Amino acid sequence: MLRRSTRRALLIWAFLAPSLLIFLLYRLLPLIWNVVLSFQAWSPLKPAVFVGLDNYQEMLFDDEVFWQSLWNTVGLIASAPIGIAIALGLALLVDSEIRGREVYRTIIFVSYPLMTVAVAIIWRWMFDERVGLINYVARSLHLADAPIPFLNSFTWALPSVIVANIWQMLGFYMVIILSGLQTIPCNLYEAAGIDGANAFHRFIRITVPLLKPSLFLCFVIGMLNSVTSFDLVYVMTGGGPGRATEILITYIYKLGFNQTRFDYAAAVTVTFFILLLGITFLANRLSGGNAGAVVRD
Amino acid sequence: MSASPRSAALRLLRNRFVLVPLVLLVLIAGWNVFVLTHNHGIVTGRVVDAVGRPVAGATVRLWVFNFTTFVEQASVTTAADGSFRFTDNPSHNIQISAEKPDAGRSERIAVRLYFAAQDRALPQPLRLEKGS
Amino acid sequence: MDRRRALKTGVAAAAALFRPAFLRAQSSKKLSILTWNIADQEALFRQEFAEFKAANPGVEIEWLDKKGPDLPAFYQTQLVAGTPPDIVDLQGALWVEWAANGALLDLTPYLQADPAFVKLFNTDYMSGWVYEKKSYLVPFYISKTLLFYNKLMFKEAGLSAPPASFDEIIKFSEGMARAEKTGFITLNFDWLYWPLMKMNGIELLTPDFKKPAFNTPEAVAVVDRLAKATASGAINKVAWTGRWVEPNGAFASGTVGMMHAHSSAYFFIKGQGRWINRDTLGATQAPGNWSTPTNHGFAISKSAKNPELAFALIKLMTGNKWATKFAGIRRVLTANLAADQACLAAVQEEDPLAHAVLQTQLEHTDRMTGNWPLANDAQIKDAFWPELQNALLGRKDAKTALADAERAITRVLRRS
Amino acid sequence: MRRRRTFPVHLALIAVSAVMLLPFYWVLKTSISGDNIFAYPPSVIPRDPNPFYYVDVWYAIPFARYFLNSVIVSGVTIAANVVLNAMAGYALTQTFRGKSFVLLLFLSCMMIPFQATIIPAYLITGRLGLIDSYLGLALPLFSTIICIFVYKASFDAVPRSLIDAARVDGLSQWTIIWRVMLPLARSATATNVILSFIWSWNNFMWPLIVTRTPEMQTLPLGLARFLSYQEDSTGALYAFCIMVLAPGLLLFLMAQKEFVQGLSAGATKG
Repeated sequence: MLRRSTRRALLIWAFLAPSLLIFLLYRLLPLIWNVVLSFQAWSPLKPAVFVGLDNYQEMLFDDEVFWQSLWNTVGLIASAPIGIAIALGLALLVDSEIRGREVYRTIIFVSYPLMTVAVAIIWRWMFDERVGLINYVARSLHLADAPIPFLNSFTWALPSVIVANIWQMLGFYMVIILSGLQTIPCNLYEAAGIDGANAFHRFIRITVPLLKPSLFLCFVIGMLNSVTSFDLVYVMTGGGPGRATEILITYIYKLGFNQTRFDYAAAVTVTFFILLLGITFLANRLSGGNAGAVVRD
Repeated sequence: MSASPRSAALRLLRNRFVLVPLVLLVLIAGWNVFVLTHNHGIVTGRVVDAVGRPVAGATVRLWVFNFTTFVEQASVTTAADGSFRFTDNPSHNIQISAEKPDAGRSERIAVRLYFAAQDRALPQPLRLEKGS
Repeated sequence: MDRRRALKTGVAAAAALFRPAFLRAQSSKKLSILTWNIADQEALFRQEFAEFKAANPGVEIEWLDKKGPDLPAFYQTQLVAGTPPDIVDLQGALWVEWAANGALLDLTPYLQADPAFVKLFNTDYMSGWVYEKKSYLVPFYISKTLLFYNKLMFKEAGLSAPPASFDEIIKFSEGMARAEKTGFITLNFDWLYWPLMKMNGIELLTPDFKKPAFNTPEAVAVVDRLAKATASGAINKVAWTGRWVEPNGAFASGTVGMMHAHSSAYFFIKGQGRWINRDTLGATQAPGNWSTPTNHGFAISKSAKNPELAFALIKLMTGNKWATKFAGIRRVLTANLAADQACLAAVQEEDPLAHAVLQTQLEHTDRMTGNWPLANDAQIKDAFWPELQNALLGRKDAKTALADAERAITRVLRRS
Repeated sequence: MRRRRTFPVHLALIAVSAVMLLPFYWVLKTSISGDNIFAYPPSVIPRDPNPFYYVDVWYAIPFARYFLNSVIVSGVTIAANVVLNAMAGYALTQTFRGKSFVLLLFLSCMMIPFQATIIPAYLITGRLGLIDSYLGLALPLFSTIICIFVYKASFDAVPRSLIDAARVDGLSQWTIIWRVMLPLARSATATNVILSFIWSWNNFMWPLIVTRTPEMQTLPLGLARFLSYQEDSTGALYAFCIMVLAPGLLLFLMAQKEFVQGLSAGATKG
């Protein structure tokens, strides 16, 4: 009996081993490398010297750019719920028994499989000041009399990037929420209908609570996707104008490869990682403790 | 489960994940066959003067696109009937110009081909203009 | 033929899965050379390599090419892994930091040993590559800024000659700006806009490179005027936001009076702007004859196994024969005197405009600016430009912006 | 009672669909007509459409080679993902000591941004001697967390009774997995295939660093290289976009039904 259980345990770990190995190699070790490096002064050309918390000190007290990109990143994260809300609405629509909903689903999802670099190229051009489609429409509808330099203005640049990001993620959110909706037993609605609760109440009392897991998953994936959307920002604005669209990931990249400050970049990376963890577990709390969709034993 | 292995195999083959790539492969193969039989790099045409008479002994130049600019690739002289023939065009994006000391020069006409070295006969003759 | 290629690659793939290509090609006398976004010259390079191999039997050459923004990332990763290419084509001021940190080989002894070779090149361009009295690069091809101007728009505005001073740049711009049209645009990466400052006597740093020197009332006034002119539409906003396509595209569209850009921009705008010919486009020096170079040069990694061989290859590639060929095909100047003579001569009759543009590259080579040998150039740029941008686009007033920039740069200088 | 209200719903959905599709149309239009994007106002219908920009792209870079590289890398990645994720997913359906730890580990692994780990990742790949090889290109994406959970979910959905029955019949773990579990997890497999394909096909940063010779470059790098040359000839650039995006779209359209089902399982019963 005992042998059998140990054999089972062995099998389980044998199954986990390959994936764990990959993550060890390409996620954990690099993370550890960053952690170690963040306490050192090092560049590809200079030997490492232990400098304690210097990097963190500079980052926190002596670097406006870090804070700027931190806030931009937070803004990007905060924009995920907007996309999710829209997706929720769409999901509700395509969930109703209307003709051709499969078609709609496909159309709405079809932007997700696109290569981010290509998406960035496309949108950089949609937002173009002189020939961009958006300005063209806005001007021919007389919504704007003068063309708006979306990607070149301090106020519009970040929102523009966010729009492009939402455009790409929308379908993904929708599919996940959709599947969440489909698991809600209809009899719940019927019961509520008998109680005389109107559509809105039903939505608030039944749909939303039961959707929490899906919404959580949406948020986590959406957040990760937007804060690591390096290609998008890099191609669309390169972080400019000024630092208007600088996010942590682009800043980290610039620090490392443009300024050869991998040590400092490591400190920012570690902070970034902690920030993400924090937000995730916060979201997890909000979505009702058990990280619903993702971790459920 | 009960079906015979053969029909099972057939069913497997009949799903779209097999059919779509198959169709694509056939199309690509067909296209390549066509390309391989039509890429001798032969470009033919005629040179006429301002009033449309064929010009013999005019120099015709072949310009080939190279990343940013067109570079001269080859040049031939026209036959008695004003016709010329390039046999070594390697490119898909070329320009052709003709000139003759006393008869003037033609403008450089752009020729786009569907694949490199596609055989092509120019519909319009190159027209030499004086003093251009 | 595609089928055949596919087949070959299929086989190659099977092999590559197990053994990376560049490891397979391992041999005692192997040279690797990394070029900067110039894959279009593959044919030429192949010929050069062939000649080199013939002269040095048993040598293998691995040629890599990465596009601009990716090259530093690639090279540095290779540095960390200890496998940097032996020869690397570097642009702008990137080389200084790597030279200062000991990644690049000091070529001074090689050059002293071969004065004949040094004599081939324009001394001003040569001296642009000296850091702490050591030269690290050999010129590959060169390009510096000049002032393009749209003669049609000049006529419209009743202007006859190009601007001779900063004031005239502003005045002319205001004269030409109306509705969709703007008067002036400049490229802004790699300090390319710095002549605008220099012609007003503004210095970035003190001569010893120890302290910022740009935060002066004059500088504030200049930045302020630029900002005002930008706000009024005299200067095109894209001058401070675009990188390469946007400003060139704007000028090529014929709605911008003047463009301050390096000569490489010429072929771009020529290809885009149908209006451009020798009567409509003017090319001249910027006021004060100041210009900022963005040159390409070959450096040798310190880790190179056999530097002599590497230097020999550089000599071959930048020597008269191949430099001339290269200049002829690519329509660039190489700082190789003979090659540039030949190139200009060739261009003169078939493209006089290009000739005029290239001519500017060989004039006033002693008045180059924005090419300081700073070991932390990238960091200083990154500290300065966003602040200047803030001012020019009217997000901050010139005074505060420059003050902030000064603080940021002081921090960078203190750190290193 | 829903019937009555379908019209506005259609209206809304059509509007959204338009927003989603417009960029596609615009890119397609430019790729065949090459209306210079510096021209204003842009025309809504393409002027004299022609395929020449696609021809230019084909010859501007070794497209066939890059394409083949991308296909190989994606193929390897997909295969690895299906196998590894299925195994890990199955393991996570079992109860064992340290399970919550493993889950936590997986979760936090999601939080590590890749761009920040390039150098160490490169060094590791170097140690493995995989620089500039297909395996080295594919390895980092061999197993992806989300896909593991997708599998876990659809395995969880398999009724316990079925498995117990199989056990009673004396089937071994393996037979149970192969004969019972996997067939029931077809949609999860589809999801794995598509997602891992998308991710590896679109991967840009890693190939950029880990490939050394031009022969090993993948399509995204081709696109980047192309950007750096052909910035001016927009038509060709957008033709390239289309050529790069087409395979992903094709695969997705073929497998979308299973794909959506797979995500469904993944999202709800994690």
